[in-house]
Amino acid sequence: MIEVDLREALKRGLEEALDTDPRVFIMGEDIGEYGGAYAVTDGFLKKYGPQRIKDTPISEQAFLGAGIGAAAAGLRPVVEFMSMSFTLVAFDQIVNMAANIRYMSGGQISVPMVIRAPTGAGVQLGATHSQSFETWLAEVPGMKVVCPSTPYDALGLMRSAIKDDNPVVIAEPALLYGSKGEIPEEYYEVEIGKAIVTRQGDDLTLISYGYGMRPLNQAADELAARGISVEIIDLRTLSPIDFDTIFSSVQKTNKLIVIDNARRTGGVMAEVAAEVQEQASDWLDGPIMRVGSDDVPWPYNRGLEREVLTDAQDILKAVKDGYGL
Amino acid sequence: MIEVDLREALKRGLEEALDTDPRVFIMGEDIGEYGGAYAVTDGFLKKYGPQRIKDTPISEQAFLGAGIGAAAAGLRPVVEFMSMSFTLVAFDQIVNMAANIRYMSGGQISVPMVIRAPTGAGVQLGATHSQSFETWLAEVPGMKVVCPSTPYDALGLMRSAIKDDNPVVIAEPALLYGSKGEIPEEYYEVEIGKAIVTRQGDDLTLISYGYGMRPLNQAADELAARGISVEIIDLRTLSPIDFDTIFSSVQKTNKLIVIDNARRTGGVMAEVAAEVQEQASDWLDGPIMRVGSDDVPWPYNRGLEREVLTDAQDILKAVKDGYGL
Amino acid sequence: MAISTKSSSRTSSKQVKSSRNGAGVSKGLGESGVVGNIDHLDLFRQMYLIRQFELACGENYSKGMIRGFLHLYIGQEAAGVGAISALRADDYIVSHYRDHGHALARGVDVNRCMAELFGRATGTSKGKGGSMHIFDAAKRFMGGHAIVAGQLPLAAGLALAQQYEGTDGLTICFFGDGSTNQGLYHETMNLAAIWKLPVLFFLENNMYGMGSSIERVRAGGIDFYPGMATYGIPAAEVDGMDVLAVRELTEAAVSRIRSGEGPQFIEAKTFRFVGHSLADGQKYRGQEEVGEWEQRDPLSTFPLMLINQGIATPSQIEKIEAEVDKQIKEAVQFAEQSPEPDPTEIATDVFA
Amino acid sequence: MAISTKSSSRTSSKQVKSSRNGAGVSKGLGESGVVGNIDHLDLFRQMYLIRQFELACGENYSKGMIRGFLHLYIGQEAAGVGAISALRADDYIVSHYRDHGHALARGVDVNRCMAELFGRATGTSKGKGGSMHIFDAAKRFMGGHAIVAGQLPLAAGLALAQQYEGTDGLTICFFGDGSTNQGLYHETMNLAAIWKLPVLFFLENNMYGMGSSIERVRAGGIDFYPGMATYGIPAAEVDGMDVLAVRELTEAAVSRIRSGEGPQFIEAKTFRFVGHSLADGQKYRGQEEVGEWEQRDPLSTFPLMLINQGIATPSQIEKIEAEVDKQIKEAVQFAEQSPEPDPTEIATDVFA
Ligand SMILES: Cc1ncc(C[n+]2csc(CCOP(=O)(O)OP(=O)(O)O)c2C)c(N)n1
Ligand SMILES: Cc1ncc(C[n+]2csc(CCOP(=O)(O)OP(=O)(O)O)c2C)c(N)n1
Ligand SMILES: [Mg+2]
Ligand SMILES: [Mg+2]
Repeated sequence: MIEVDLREALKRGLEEALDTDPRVFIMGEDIGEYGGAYAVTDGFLKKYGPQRIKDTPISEQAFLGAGIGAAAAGLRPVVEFMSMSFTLVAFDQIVNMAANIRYMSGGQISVPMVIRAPTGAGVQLGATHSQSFETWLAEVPGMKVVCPSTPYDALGLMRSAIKDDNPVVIAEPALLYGSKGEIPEEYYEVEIGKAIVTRQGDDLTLISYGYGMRPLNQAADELAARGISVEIIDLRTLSPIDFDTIFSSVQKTNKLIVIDNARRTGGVMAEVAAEVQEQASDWLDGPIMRVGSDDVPWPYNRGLEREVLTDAQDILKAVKDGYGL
Repeated sequence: MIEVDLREALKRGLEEALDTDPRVFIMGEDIGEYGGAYAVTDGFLKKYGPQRIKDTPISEQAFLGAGIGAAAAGLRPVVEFMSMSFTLVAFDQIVNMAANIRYMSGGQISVPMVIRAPTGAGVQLGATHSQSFETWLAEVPGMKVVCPSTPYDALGLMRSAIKDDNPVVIAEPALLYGSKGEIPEEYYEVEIGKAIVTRQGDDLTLISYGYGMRPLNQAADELAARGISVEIIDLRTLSPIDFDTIFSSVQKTNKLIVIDNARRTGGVMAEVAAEVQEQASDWLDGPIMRVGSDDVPWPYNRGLEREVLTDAQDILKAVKDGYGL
Repeated sequence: MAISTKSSSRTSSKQVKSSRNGAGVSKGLGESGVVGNIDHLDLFRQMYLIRQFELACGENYSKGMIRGFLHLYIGQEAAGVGAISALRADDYIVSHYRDHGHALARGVDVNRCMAELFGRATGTSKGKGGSMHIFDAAKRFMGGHAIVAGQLPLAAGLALAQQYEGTDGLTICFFGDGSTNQGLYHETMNLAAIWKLPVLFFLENNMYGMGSSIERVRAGGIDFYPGMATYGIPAAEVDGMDVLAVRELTEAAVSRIRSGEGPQFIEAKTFRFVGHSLADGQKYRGQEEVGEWEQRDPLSTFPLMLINQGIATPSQIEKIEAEVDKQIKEAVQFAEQSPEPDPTEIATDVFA
Repeated sequence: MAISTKSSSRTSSKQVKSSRNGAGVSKGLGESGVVGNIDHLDLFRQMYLIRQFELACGENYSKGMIRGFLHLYIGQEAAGVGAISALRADDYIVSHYRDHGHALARGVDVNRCMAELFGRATGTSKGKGGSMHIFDAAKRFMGGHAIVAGQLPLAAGLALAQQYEGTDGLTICFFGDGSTNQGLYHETMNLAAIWKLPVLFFLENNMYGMGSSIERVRAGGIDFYPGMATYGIPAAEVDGMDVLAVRELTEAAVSRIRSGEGPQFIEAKTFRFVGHSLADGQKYRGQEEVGEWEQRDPLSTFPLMLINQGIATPSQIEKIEAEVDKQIKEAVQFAEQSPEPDPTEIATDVFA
């Protein structure tokens, strides 16, 4: 085991792919000479050269689209967006080309492409730069979406994403790039579509993903200190959602709190709650409580932004409101 | 009362606004000389001239953006997209400019703009042309979204939308343009944010909106024939959702089936189900059953497309699966 | 004939016209219709095939056998046939929703194309794509794309892969005048130019984007190729009603691309004789304008030229027509008799 | 000096340079610093104000008082000040995320600008917008927009409203070289051109978009104004380090727009002396290049010129500097002492 931060884990995953698969190349704004807005690709240009590390113009539609074409021809592009917020200008290409093309062609054409982007609010970038559009992309048939919360998952999911024959979005929680964790020296993968139970418990299930795991863990610790046995699930993949793991847990605990770091309305947890209450209603002792960030554009001011963001207090309140615990 | 089709109702709403408010003008592709892809603005260019009826290039980002600017300056643009599917190329402008600008400016700037677009599958246009992105727009803070299912609502909502000081999206079910209904000769409005109970009942509540009301009504008729008393809610506004009307109904019937004409996953009804099970769990006799179209890109073939689309059989099956009725 | 970067002059086009009546045609006549390296009769066959295919589509749309949006290529045959005839089998072709002509010129199976329009299981996309989304990966025909300009970066990306892999293959991308009003058009031109991608941008300027004449929606007039100067992309126009001129200009562009000179741009001036789609009442234009262009219908002028210049005999032409007529009839029959896709097909092909 | 549509010539720029040293300056000196219709001392004051404001921002960013992304306008002051000084109070101004300079040149309250960066309730957007999203509707300063090129159609729309209402007001839109790689740039140019909108597109070409030099990301070199020929938009370049040249060229463009000639385009060649944002280590460029541009710093050259030409005295300059220094100190104090927004502000301003 070695300790790395999430940025380093992503970097390793990319380097490994560049080293072992000549079809892999990386495209994005300022990933080369500048070194990457969040430094994930720092040093790559020098190491791999401009054929593999392509600095692009600020033309998200065109370079994302070019990634689709290159993937359709058999390459394995990894396309970086400087922010998940900027995927919006290329949404048509992502949805109508990357995701739809396989179906429209009757299965003739695949798009083995990875789209990476830092996501989430929390560093006072304001309304335009703090959005989490992975929640929308997770609803697009033909698209897979993952969101790691640890260096281990970041590397494991990166490996799986680059190998996947479908377009895969990696939503990288911007606030977690510097957060540390252990990764084994041996090769491993994290399967796309599999959630993980990170803590076993009997009384209550808490689910989140990405940066949401941080307040979730804080709340769980607080609950544990009060003698409540909490089961924790890290969703890891937003599409397809691993409902089996959720159902098993709910069958045991009979209580479910779902937590989005993104906005509450329409988030991934709306889907989880809607589906679980329908499929697993017999096992539920009460309502599925949903926690998420406030339904407002992201404010710049630090205090307001923190207030809007989901935090441990919000989770504890939901546990109390829903189950009196 | 006079009988008109939904297209005519929309047309009247637009003409009335053009006649009475000089700040109102219309922009869109081929709305003038061509007469509108779905003929809603047919004859307008001749009647109102090119200052009020602006044919645009195929530049959705730019003309939608120009609408935002014109609205910010105090005009009341009505911007037509040829299809809801094409809003995707302008999504950044819609979300980051139309919806966010008020908040980012601390309330200084409003965007009283209407965005109209035909929506939904059902006429074999295939994956790229059949999508219902109003489900995403309904999740954007600062944005209102309505979807009429009758000529009455179409006219009433159009009136409210044009008067509203916020950006309002009107999702017009393409399959309903020719469907008829009565409208009063006297002036009326349909308030944005208010659902309507279109049929009273005691046993079961069915909710949908837009084209989804058609299979819903068919299913309700069939259930009624079997002696089941169905309460029907037409949501009419997708954002903000009128939960009060839903809660009242659920309090009475204790059973809820939510129906999307759009895809099941991540639709408006995911939000309705998630929220109702949380807020009104005490009143529910069983799970909220969710019905929606299949989670696949829209196929061209007629039989496949019909199979994918939500229909009355799907609804009846959900009623049976959920409540044994 | 070289593609000129002096984009504002019309010389290149004129050169094309004169060269097509001169060089290449005079020598080596044979009953095969092959002159120089060009099989003239095959060019005619392809154009006639497309025309008849489109007429059959129109008919079957009226009958309700084909549904959705149907955009016919009638009038533009010389452009697609001339261009695609200059390509190699390993080149990629990317098209928009007006794609039947390009697919057929590429040699995509006529029966399977028609079956796709009928939505049948035997169709190119198993009936899932329809008229606007025809694909045949084996023939490197990469669609059929229905969001205006959406196909442009796909083509750039295919070309990027060809460059990356060090082949001398290229990608041709067809698009309409209207699509230049999507910003993506400009983004793609710039990207192709700075990366010197082996892509041939082939604009079919048919003077209208749906109901909008170019003059009404574009600043800068009806010529698009001069704008390529901004990107340093060599660009020229050609008479899109003249299949040989198109062929010749395309060959020149193709050889430049293969020798590593980067993207090239051809603007074919052409015209659709019919409405934008079968839903179009054409209120926005007069019959006179249509009539004038119809005078230059390649399906009339080209065979006449072949006969006049002794390249083909009337009976050769008639024979081709009869063969194609039969082929189209059979294609319609094939489509009619093909099975509908099985309902289980709904959930396949979503993920790889 | 007229804006030339002969876009590939550089004459216009040269004309600007010579005219600024000649015409307009020789007559009517007064201690007010006003020559002709131009208040030279006020131009200096504004540029100095911006420079000091930005330096104070940098300082307070290091202290953690300002957060998020912070993009400074240092080096570009002559462009914004020259351009905005040529406008009327009823003209709209639209900017991007590098917006402090434009806001201050417009006369947006210095205290409230600083307070916005501090995220305080007294800020222009009550602390909700931050550095990238400064708005002052009363001053017709319409933001502060942080999606690259996203502000361009907003400007077109404001101009559309001005045209619709029959005023002779206009809208100026600032944007950077990098934003021209967004397709939206082209869409907006075309729309403005076909509708003859009263909008002045003002490109601040500072040679870099974040870490990307123009040469690396754009085909066609470092001049953008020639590309406007495609849209028939009159376009010219100007030395963006020369506030008088900018002022003069802007006045010419503005008067053309007011007389109904439609959109105009100015490209100011300029440079940011600092990183793209405060997170930028500037690995992508050498200090030499920066140093060369710094030779032409308008904050040095302009006051020197004023003194040399007898338009102002050193003590007038010093007085202004002292006044502004005090103003900035007060602005920082104002911001520091302003209250944080009340938590109830979270839910306000979402809907009208
Ligand atoms: C983004 C987008 N906007 C609008 C449309 C609707 N539409 C389909 S084809 C078309 C006209 C395109 O014209 P052009 O590019 O000239 O091609 P042509 O049809 O003439 O071959 C329009 C507006 C669309 N498919 N996609
Ligand atoms: C659509 C989009 N893509 C990327 C970014 C990130 N970004 C912010 S500023 C910038 C560079 C813009 O350069 P330029 O337009 O030249 O303006 P300058 O910063 O030089 O003033 C980039 C890439 C963004 N804000 N929006
Ligand atoms: Mg056209
Ligand atoms: Mg720049």
